[in-house]
Amino acid sequence: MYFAATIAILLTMSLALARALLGPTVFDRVLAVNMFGTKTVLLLSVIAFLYGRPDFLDLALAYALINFIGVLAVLKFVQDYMLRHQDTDL
Amino acid sequence: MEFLGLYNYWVFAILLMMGLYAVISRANLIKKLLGMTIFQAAVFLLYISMDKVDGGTAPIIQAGAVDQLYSNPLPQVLILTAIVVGIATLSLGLAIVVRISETYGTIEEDEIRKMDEE
Amino acid sequence: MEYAIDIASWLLLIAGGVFVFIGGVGALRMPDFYTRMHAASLTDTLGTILILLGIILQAGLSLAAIKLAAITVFLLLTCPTAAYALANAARLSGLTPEPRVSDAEES
Amino acid sequence: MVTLFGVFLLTLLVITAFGIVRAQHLFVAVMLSGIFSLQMAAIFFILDAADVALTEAAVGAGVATVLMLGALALTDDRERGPKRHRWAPIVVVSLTTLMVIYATFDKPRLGDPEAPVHQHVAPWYLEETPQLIDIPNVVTAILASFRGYDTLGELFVIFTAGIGVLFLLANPSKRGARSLLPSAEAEGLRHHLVPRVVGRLLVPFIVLFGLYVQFHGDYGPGGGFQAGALISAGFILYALIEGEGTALRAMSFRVLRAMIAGGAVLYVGVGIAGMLFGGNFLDYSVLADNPIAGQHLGILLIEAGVGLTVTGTLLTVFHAFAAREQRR
Repeated sequence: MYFAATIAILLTMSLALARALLGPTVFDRVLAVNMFGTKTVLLLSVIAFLYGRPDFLDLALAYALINFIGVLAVLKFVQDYMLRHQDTDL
Repeated sequence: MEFLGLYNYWVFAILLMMGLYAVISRANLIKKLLGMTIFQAAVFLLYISMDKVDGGTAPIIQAGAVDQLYSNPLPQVLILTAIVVGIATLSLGLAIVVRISETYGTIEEDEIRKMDEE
Repeated sequence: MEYAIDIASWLLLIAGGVFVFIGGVGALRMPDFYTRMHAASLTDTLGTILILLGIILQAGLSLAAIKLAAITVFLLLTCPTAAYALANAARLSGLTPEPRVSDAEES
Repeated sequence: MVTLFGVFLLTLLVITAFGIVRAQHLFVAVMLSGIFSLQMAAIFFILDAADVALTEAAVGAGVATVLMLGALALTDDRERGPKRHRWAPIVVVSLTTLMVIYATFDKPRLGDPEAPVHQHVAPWYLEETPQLIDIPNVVTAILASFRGYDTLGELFVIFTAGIGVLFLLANPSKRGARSLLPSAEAEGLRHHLVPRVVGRLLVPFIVLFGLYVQFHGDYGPGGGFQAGALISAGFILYALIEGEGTALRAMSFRVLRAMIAGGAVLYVGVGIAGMLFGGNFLDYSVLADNPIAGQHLGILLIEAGVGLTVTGTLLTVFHAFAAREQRR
């Protein structure tokens, strides 16, 4: 049954990747990165149990803690960008 | 599944050459650095693929487990340090690109070369 | 009792998988950025909780269960924050929630 | 079955790499390389390399994207120049790919226990670690003790890179007129309430988890490299939500420089202490009453040194980029 969950997660990952490659706006791609991050947390947790080594949940924990820093950095980047080039789009 | 036994190495070859392509054919310096990270990742993949043993598990010895197979720890040690060294060298490269951009106003290689010739 | 827990955790895992997948389809198929984000972030949260709860039931009372609970809590905190930051960034850059904008500029 | 998952992820990896190489917009390429790093971590984990996966997670999620965005903010986010079709690189690259793939047919298949790589020193490490060093994580044992010289070298590469970035970016730029930007930039994301509240809540947990990874590295996946990346991710989060100035008041450049140098000095110092006690350079067995306790002490100190230098370097680099951004 772990397999069913893993397959669902992997399929969702490929959908997110499709969104990342298709765009069209840059924010769609950031959204895809964020989705992919959550899916990676899930995948790592499920596979840790699939392998029977639940002590490896540290990895999923690390991603759960720091994965959103990238999106915050994007917010700051966009904020500074808009201040600097007020006329152009990203 | 026998024919998939070399799949990791094929992916390694393709990634390696994609990274190389980005480095040699793109004029943008940041794009070159991104190509370098892909190249690096391909090498990491090669090493980590070699550590896998059928029926093995990560080389953290479990108390009480008898006759447990473990994957090869040596490539893992080499790649673990290489990842952090990779980010350090990447940041050095980015710093150089930033300085180039401040001096020349561009990060396109051909434009920089043109300015140098003038 | 064992069976009950097993069945409950399988059900949670499958339900979580379904929700996660629906979220993925929504993120791919919805017409513009803000609706896509809506689809992705909402189902993400629910599917994540369901899957992690399913694994917690399998883990029983152990260190792993506590770690999984911590992962759930942190994801519950960080996912909406990321969604907030992303929506804010998109709004700042002048992307308005109208269906036409998304296909206006291919970047 | 898990092998098939690996194959699926590897295919996604190739597609992502293709996207990175093709993307014209550098911001998009950076985002795609974030996905690339996530996939790499998952693949490392599937291939039984938990320590490596943790390193990739800590570096890729917390630091790499932030650094790349910092550099993009200082340069240009579009790839310019005429789009020429140059055939020579494509031909060269395709031919080389085919040659490398042809070479792989001589390699043992994935997971073959008889592969030459598993016959040489690896079994010795796995057998002797419980007797000689007595910690469960063989990767940490090799990293810090058996191959301590290697790690020393790697540490000095990181050290040198940090110094290099400081040399390149710490002095004011030529066009460095004080910026006319409103102060919102200097304040980071202060006026965004949600990230600020959540971020302030999470920073202690991230640093705590980093310390756990640092000191639990003997027993589970972890060690100085991962912990350094995690802790610096925590401080980078703090700098993002509270602004550069506040973060630098909490941990100034002076402290960071002391951390970079102090970590390296600690590592070399442990090595020299071994010599003074009558052993070889980086031989920890003589550091305590019995060899195993000495090994434990040595590994603890060495990992602490690695953690200090990595944290210091990554944070220095981040602050160097961010400070230059404000000076523009």
